[in-house]
Amino acid sequence: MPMVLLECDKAIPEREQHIYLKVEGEDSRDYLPVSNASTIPGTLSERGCAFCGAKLVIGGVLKDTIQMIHGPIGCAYDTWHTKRYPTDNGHFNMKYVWSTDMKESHIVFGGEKRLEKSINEAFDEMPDIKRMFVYTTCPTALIGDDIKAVAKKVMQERPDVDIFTCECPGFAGVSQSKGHHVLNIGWINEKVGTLEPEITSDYTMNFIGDFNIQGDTQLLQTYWDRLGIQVIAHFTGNGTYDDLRCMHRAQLNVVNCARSSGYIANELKKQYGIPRLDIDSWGFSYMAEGIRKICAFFGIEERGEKLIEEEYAKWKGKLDWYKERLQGKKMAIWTGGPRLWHWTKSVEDDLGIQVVAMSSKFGHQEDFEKVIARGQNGTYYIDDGNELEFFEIIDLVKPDVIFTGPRVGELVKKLHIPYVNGHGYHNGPYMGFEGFVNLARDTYNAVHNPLLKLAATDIRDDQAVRFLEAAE
Amino acid sequence: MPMVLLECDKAIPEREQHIYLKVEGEDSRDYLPVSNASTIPGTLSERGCAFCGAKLVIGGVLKDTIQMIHGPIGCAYDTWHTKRYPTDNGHFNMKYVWSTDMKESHIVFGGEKRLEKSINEAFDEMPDIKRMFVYTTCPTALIGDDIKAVAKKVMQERPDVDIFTCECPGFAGVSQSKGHHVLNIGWINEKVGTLEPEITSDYTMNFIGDFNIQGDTQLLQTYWDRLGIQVIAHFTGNGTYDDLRCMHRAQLNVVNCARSSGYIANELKKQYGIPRLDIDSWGFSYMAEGIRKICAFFGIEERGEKLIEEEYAKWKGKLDWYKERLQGKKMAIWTGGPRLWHWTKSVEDDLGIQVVAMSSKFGHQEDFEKVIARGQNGTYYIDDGNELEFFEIIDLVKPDVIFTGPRVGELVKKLHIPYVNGHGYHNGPYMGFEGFVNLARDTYNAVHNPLLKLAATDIRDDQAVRFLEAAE
Amino acid sequence: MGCEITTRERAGVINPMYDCQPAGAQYAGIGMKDCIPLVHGGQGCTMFVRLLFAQHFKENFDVASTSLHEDSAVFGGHKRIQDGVLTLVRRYPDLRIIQVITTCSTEVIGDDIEGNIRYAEEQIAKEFPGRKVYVVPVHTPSFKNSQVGGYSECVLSTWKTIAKEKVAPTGKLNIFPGWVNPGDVQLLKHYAKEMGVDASIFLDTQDFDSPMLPDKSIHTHGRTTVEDIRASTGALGSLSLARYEAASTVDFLKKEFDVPGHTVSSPYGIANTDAMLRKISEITGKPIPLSLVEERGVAIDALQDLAHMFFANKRVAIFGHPDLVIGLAEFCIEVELEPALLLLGDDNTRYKKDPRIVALKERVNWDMEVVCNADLWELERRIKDDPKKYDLILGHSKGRYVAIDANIPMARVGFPTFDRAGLYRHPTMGYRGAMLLAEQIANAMFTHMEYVRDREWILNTW
Amino acid sequence: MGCEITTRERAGVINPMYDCQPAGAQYAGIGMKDCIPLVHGGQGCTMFVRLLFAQHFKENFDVASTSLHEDSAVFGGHKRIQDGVLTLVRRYPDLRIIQVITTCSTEVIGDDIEGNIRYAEEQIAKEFPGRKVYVVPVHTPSFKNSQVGGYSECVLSTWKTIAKEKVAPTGKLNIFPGWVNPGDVQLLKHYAKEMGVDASIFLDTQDFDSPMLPDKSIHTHGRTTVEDIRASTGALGSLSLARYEAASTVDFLKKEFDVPGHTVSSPYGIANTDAMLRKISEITGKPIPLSLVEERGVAIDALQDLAHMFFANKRVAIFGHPDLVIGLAEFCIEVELEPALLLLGDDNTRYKKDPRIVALKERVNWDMEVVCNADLWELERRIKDDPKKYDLILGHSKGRYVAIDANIPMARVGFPTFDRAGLYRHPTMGYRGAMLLAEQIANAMFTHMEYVRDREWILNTW
Repeated sequence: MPMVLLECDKAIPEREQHIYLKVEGEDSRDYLPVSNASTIPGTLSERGCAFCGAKLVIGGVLKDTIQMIHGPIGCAYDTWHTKRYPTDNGHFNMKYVWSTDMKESHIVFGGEKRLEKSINEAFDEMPDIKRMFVYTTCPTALIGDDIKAVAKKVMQERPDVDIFTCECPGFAGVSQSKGHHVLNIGWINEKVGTLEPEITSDYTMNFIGDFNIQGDTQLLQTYWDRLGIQVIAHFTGNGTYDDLRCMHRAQLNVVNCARSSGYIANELKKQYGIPRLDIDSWGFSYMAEGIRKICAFFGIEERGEKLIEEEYAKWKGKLDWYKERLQGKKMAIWTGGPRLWHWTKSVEDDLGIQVVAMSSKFGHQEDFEKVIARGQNGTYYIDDGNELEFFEIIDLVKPDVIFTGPRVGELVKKLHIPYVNGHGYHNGPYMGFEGFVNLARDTYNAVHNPLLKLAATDIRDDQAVRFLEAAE
Repeated sequence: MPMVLLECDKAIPEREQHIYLKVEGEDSRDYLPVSNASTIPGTLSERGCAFCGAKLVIGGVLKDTIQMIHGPIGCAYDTWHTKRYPTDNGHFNMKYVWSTDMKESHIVFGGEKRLEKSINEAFDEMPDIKRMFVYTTCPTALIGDDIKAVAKKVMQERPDVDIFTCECPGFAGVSQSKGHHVLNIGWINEKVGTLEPEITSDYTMNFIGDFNIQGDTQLLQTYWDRLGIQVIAHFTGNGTYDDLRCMHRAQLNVVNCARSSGYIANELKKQYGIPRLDIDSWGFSYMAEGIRKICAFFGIEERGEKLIEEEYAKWKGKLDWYKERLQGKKMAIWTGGPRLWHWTKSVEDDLGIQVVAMSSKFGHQEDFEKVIARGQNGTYYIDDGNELEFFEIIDLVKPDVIFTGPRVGELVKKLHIPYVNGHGYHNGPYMGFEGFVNLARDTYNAVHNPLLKLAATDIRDDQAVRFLEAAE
Repeated sequence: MGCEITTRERAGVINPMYDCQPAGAQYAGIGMKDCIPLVHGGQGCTMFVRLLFAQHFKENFDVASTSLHEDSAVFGGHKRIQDGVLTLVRRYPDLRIIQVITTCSTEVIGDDIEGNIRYAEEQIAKEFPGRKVYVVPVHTPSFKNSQVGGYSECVLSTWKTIAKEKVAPTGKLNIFPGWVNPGDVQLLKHYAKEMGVDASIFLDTQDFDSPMLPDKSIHTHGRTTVEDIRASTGALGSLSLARYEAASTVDFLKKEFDVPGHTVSSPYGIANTDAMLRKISEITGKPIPLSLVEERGVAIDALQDLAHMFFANKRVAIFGHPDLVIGLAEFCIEVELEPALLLLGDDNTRYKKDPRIVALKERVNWDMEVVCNADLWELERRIKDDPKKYDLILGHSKGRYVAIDANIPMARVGFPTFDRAGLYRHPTMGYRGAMLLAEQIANAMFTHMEYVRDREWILNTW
Repeated sequence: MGCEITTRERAGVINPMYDCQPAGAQYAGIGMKDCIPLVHGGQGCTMFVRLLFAQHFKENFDVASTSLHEDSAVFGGHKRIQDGVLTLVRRYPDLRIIQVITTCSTEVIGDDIEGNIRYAEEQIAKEFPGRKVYVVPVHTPSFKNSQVGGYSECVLSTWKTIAKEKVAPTGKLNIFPGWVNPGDVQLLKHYAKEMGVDASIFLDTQDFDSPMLPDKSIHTHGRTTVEDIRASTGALGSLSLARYEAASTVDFLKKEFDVPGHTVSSPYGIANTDAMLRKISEITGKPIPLSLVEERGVAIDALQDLAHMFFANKRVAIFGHPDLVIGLAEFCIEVELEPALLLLGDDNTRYKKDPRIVALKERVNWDMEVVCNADLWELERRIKDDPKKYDLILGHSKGRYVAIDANIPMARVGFPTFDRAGLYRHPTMGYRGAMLLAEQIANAMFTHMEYVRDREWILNTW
C-alpha cells in the first residue's frame, strides 16, 4: 500500500492517488503519484496560476524589460515584491510592475485601446527601456482582447522597441507550470533567431532554467568565465531580452530547471539541432558532475578539473564542518517541483541529511519519476499537498527543518519547526560550491536555533514541583 | 524698587541684589544686578564650572587638538556630546574626549606619571594629531600635580608635538567664566607669537569669540572671503591650534563674544598693539553695522556695501515674512551672558519681538550694563537665575518662547512654553543674515506649534456639557 | 501656495498602491473566527494574497480557492463553488463562515454565486444536520474599486448574511476601525477598558500577531465570532473609524436594526483621537478617565520634543489607504510636518468631496497636491523631476524603492510594511500611535542624517 | 575560537563608557519622590549630569550643588553643605530626602559629611519643628569605581538612612531592577500585576517619561517614597535584577531586617526572564499565568522570524553597564547573534569572576573577547584594525560615532541613548524588551542594507 490516504483526506479520497510512500522492495515505477492534475477546490493547495508561471517565474527576471500586465490591478500588484532575483543593473526587474489597470468599462467595451495607451506611456516614461513583455490575464483573455495586434501596432509606430506577447491567463492549466510552457514555446517561435549574438569564445552555450535566485546565475557565471565558456543567453537569470533572441547560436544548451525551461531546450534541439545537457547545480557532487559534463562536451576537461579542485579546496572543509553537525537531521521539501529531485540526494550525499517528505506544487510525471528514483525509502512523495496534509505528514515524519516558502514557513513555525526558504533561499546563492555551503549554513542555523527549545518550554510546567519544594 | 525680591527667594533675601526690573524713568545705572558672585548652595542654579569654561567652550572647539583632561573620568565624560560646533575636517573635536582616568592610588601618590603616559598614548594612538591641550581638574589641582612640567617633558621627547596646559579646576571662580579667563591669558602668554602665519591678503584680522555653533564661523567666513579679508585665527570656531599661535600678526581683532574672549583681545592690544573692534554678529542691523565697521577699518567700504546689499536682497524678504508673524511675541533669554545683549535689541528691531526676561549664568558687570542699556522697560534682568525664580518670572511675564538650553527647555515645556536652543541653536547657524532668518524661522515654528494648543486642552473638560446635551 | 486636487492622467499603472477588490475581501475574511474565505477564481488570486498577508504579518492565514480552470471559463464554475464549499465543510469540522469571494474572471463569466451557495447550503444541511455554516456571497470583481472597497464589501456581506435579527440590547459599543493593524485593535481595546466601555472591535484582529506556544496550538485568525456579529444588532451604537472601509456596515446596522451610527475622523493624531474618545464618551455616557489624559500628555510631550526642532518645514509625501492618508496628513500638521503630496490609489470619486480633504485644502498655506487614482509612479516621477521636493515619505513598503533610490527618509506605515520588523504589532491610531509614528519618523530622519553625514552631530544633544 | 578576558592596558581613557560615581548617585537620587540630591563639589559635577539625564530622557531633573569654590578647597566646605541643605529645606516645603553626594574634590579635601549633616539636621529641627527631612551621606569619590557603583552606593545609603526599623509584614515583594529605563519599570509592574504580586519597584522611575498636562503640573521624578522605603523592611522578599547595581541593598535588607534576598540574572532575553518569573513565583507562591505564557510566545514568535534568517553568524560588539552587557550577550546567543566583544567600562575586578561571564566563556565556540576597564577606543581600534570584525554594535549613544564612521549598523540600548527618539520609553527587559530590541536590531540592519545597497531586495519578501 504505497499510495496513502491520509486521515484528513477521508472526505476527498481521490487524494490517495497523489501521495506515495516509498517502501523497500516494491517497484516504485508502479506507484507514481498523479500529478499535473486539477486541484480539488477548497483544499488550501499551495498552487499559483499560469500567469504567474510566465510573468513571475520567467519573464519578470529579465533585467531590461517592461512587463506589461493587461488586466485588473491585482495581477500586477500580486506579482511584485515576491521574488529574489537581483540583476547587475540595479534590480530594475524587482522595482517595477506595469498594469493596464482594467476597469469595468474596458471589460465591457474591450481593453485594446487602453493596452496600447499603457504600452506607449510606459515607453515614454522610461525612455531607456526598449523591450517589453505583454501578458494577458483572466478577464482580458475572456473578453478576447487581441494583444498581439496591439503589440504589432506599437512596434510599427516605434521601430526602436520590441515586444513579446504571452497569452496565458491565470485559469489556464492546473498550475503555474502551464505558464512556463506557454512562455517557452512562444519565445522560441517568435523571438529566437531574430538577432545575432557577438561570439567571443570557441565555446558557447545557453544556460537554461536558472533564475539568478539571490545571485545563483552570477555565481555560476564566475565558473563559466574561468572555463572560458561564453554564455550567449541566460534563460532567464540576470538575462536580457536581446540575449534570449540569440539562443539559436549556442553550441550547447545546459538545462538546470527542466520543469520551467525544458520546453525551450527541446525546441532549440528540434529547430536548431543544439544538443541539450541537463545538469544539477545544487550540491558539490552534482555541480562537479555538471562541470565535467560540460567540459567534456567542449573537450576542455583539464580546465574543469582545475576549477573543481580549486573550489573543493576552498569550500569542502566548510561543507564538512556543517555535514558533521547536520548528519541524520530530517528534512522536508515542499517547493515547486524540480528542487525535490535536485536536492534530495545532494543533501543526503553532501550533508548527511535525510529527506523524509517532499511535496511538489506543479511537478509533472517526469519530475516524480526522477525524485522517487533519487529519494529514500520511508519518504513521502506528495503532489500538490495541502495544509491539512502537511500537518498530518509532519506528525508522521517529524522533520527537523522544512524547505518551503515564507508563508508556509510561518505556519510550521507554530509547530516549532524551522523553515529554510526553498524558493527564494534564506541567504543565498545556493547553487555551486559556495552556494551549497550557504545552504548548509542556513540549514544548520535553522536547526540549531536555541529559540526552538525555548518555545517548547511551558514556564508554568514545573510550578507544582517548585511550590512543593518551596513549602518544604 | 527696581531690585526685586521674588516670593521664592524669601529664604535667601540676598538674591534681591541679582534681579532687576527696568522701570521707566529711573536711572538704571544705579541698579545694576550683582553678578559674577558666588552662587548660594542648594539653589539649583544653572552654572557650570571653570574647567568647562575652558575645555568645553573654548579649547574643545579646535579641530586638530587632543584635549587631555587630567582627572577622574567624569570631567571627560561630562564635557563630551554636549556641544554643537562642527568642523570642516569631520568633527574630530566632537568625537573624542581624553582622560587620565585618575584613580585613588594616583590621588594618593600623585598623577604626573599617569598623565605623561596618557599623553604619550594619545599621540601614539592618533598619530596624525600633533597638538594637545592639557587641563587640570579639581582633584589634580588639589594634590598639586605639575602638568606644565609633564607637558614640557613630553615636548622635549617628542619634538613634533606642541602642548598647551590650562590650570583651571572646576572649583576655581564662581562659574565657567573663570575658565575663559584662565585659558585666554594662558594662551596669549605661552603660545601667541610662537609661529608665523602665511599672509595672503592686505587685510588681516582675527575673529574672536565665535565658536562655530552650527556653522556660524563657516557662514561668516563666506563674508570675509567675499570682502577679501584674511582671517588669521578664529578664536576658536573651526580653528586650529597653530592658527591661534599666529594671532599676533593680524591687523585687527574683531570680537564677537567679549565675555569668553575679550581678555585675549585686550592682551593682543596691550602686547602687540592690535586694535580691538567689537561687533554683533546676530541680527540684520547689527551684522550690517559690524561689516561696515570692519570695512571702514580697512578702507574697503564699497565692498562692504555690496555684500550687505546682496545679502539683504537675498534674505530680507524672508526675515520680514517672519517678522510679520512674530510681531509682539514675548521672549525670554536664559543663556550664558553676552547673548542677552546681542539678542535683545536685534530681535526687537529685526523681528518685532519683545524680550521680557533675561537671565545670565555668568555675565559680569559690563554685560549687565550693556544688556540693560539695550533692553526694554518692564523687562527682568537676572543674574544666575535658579529654577524657582524661573517659575515665578514665567508667571510674571508669560513669555511665548524661551531661548535657553535643552534641559531647561524640557522643564518649561511642561508649562506649555516652547524653547529655542539658546546655546546650540535649534537649526542654525544663527549668525549673519541667513542665520538670523534661521533664528526667526525656529522662533516662528516654536511659537506656532499646534501641539501647544492641544496640550492646554483637558479632554474631560466639556464632558459635563456633553452629557447634558446627550441627555436632552 | 495652496492645494490642488488632480487625478492620474495616464491610462496604465506603474507600481500600484492598492491590490484588487478580492484581496481586500480576503483580508476581511481572515478577521473572523472559524472562517475560511473561498476565492472563486484562479489560484493565483488566493496564493499571492496569502503571501501578501504573510509578508506583512509574518503569519500564515487560511484562504481557499475554487481553482478555476479553462473548463469553468467555458461551462461556468458552479461545480467548483459547490465542491469548494463542501470540501471545506467536510474537512474543517469547526468551520462556521465561508465567504465566497468573486474575482474578475468569475464575474466576467457570470457565475450564479447566490444560487450555488443555496445549493451548497442544502447539501450541508443534508450531510451535517444541525450544523450551521454561513456561506456568504461576496461580489468583488477585480476591475472595480480596489482592496479598500473589497474589504468593506466583504464585511458588509458577512454582516448581511449573519446579522439577521435584532437581539436584545447588549449595552455594547460596536467599533469598526477599518483595515488596521493588531496594534491598533489592542489600542482600541485598551481605551475601551480604561473608559469602562464594553466594546466589540469589528474585526478583532488582535491575534494577527500570534504566539508560538508550548502546546503548538495555532491562533492566527480573527477573534470576531458568529455570536459577536449577531450581537452587534443589539449594541447601543456603532462607531465607524474609517469612512471608506467601515461606514457601510455601520449604515447597514443603522438601517436594518436601528443601531445608532456614528462616524468620526480616523483617529490618527491627537485631535482626531480626542474626537473619538469624546464620541465614545457621548455614546456610552462614560467619562474619559485621568489615565487617558495622562497617556495623551505623554504623547504630546514626546511629540513636542520633535515637532519644531526636527519636523517643522519638512515636506511630506503620503500614500496608502485613503482614511490613513487623510488621517496622517492631519497628524502631520499637528507636528509641523507639511503634507505636500497625498496619493489616493483607486478610482473612488468620493475622495475629492471628502470633508477632511476639503478642510485640508482650506487650511494649508504651502504647496500641496492630492492625486486621486494615483500609482507610485506619480511619486517617483515628481521626485525625478525635483529631487528635493520631499523631505520625508510616509507610506507602505510597496513604495520603498522610491525612498531608497531617491535617498529620502521614509517611515513605513499602513499595509503592507514588509521591509521592517514588527510594525504591525504597534498602533498607529490613538495617542500612542501618534507618538510611536513620530518616533519612527524621527528615527528614520536621524538615521538618514547619519548615513548621509548631514548634521548628524546635532543629535549629540537635543 | 574561545573567549579571552583582558583589561585595558593603556593608562588613559579615550572616550569613556561610564560617567563617574557622583553621576550614578545623582541618577539614584532623582528616582525618589520629594527628594533633591545635593552634590557637594564643583558646579559642573551637577550641571553636566543634569544635562546628561535630559539628553537621555528629554526631561529636566532637579539636582542641587553646593557650588564649591576655592575658599572651600582651603578652609573646607562645611558651610556650603549646611547652607545647601538648609536652602533646599527652606525653599522646597515638600522636600523629604536630600542626598549629600560627595565628589572627588570634597573627598580629597576630606569634609566631614556626617558631622555637617548632623548639624544641618539640628538646624532643621529647630527651624521646622515636626518636619522630618532625611539627609543622606553618600560617599562617591569620582576616582573610585564609576556611575555603576555610585548608583548602588546612593541607593544603599538612602536605605540605611531611612529604613531604620523592621515594619510589620506587608506581603509585598521588593524588586530592585538596577539602573533601567521607565519602560522596564512599567514592564516589571505589568508582570507583577499579571501574577497578582504586590511589588514595589525600587526605584520606581516610571515617571521619568512624564506628560505635558493641561494643568501644567510637573511629575518628572521617581515615585519611590519615604514610606515605600520604610515598608521595604517588612517585605516577604527582595529580588535583585542587577548584581552590580542592586544587590548591595538587597543584602542590607537581608542582614539588617531578615528580608529574604534573592538574585537572578538580569532579565534580558527569554531564558533570563523565565528565571525571573519563576523566582517571583517561588518567592510569592503565585503561579505564572497564561497571559504571560502568551506574551512570551508572541516574543519568541517574533524572534524566530529574525534569528536564523538575519541574525545568525553576525558578530556583535556590546558595551554599556555590566549587567546589561552580560544580559545582552546571553540574549544574543538565544537569537543566534554571536557576541564577539563585551566591553565593561570600569575597574571593578569582580567582573572576571562573574558566573555569567564564566558560563559565557565556557559556552562560546567562536572568537570572543571580554575587555574589562574598557573605553570606547578599545572598540574603535579593533574596527580600525579590522573593519569587518563586527557586523553589529549594541550599546549606548556615546559610541555612536564608532558605528557611523565605520558604517556598522548599531542598535542603541542602555544609558544614554540620546541620538534616537523615545527609546527610554520602551522596555529592554522581559519578553517584550527582547522582542523590541530584536526589532530594533533588525530594523537597524535593514536600514543599513538599504543605505549601502547590500541585498536590500531580500526584504521584499521574507
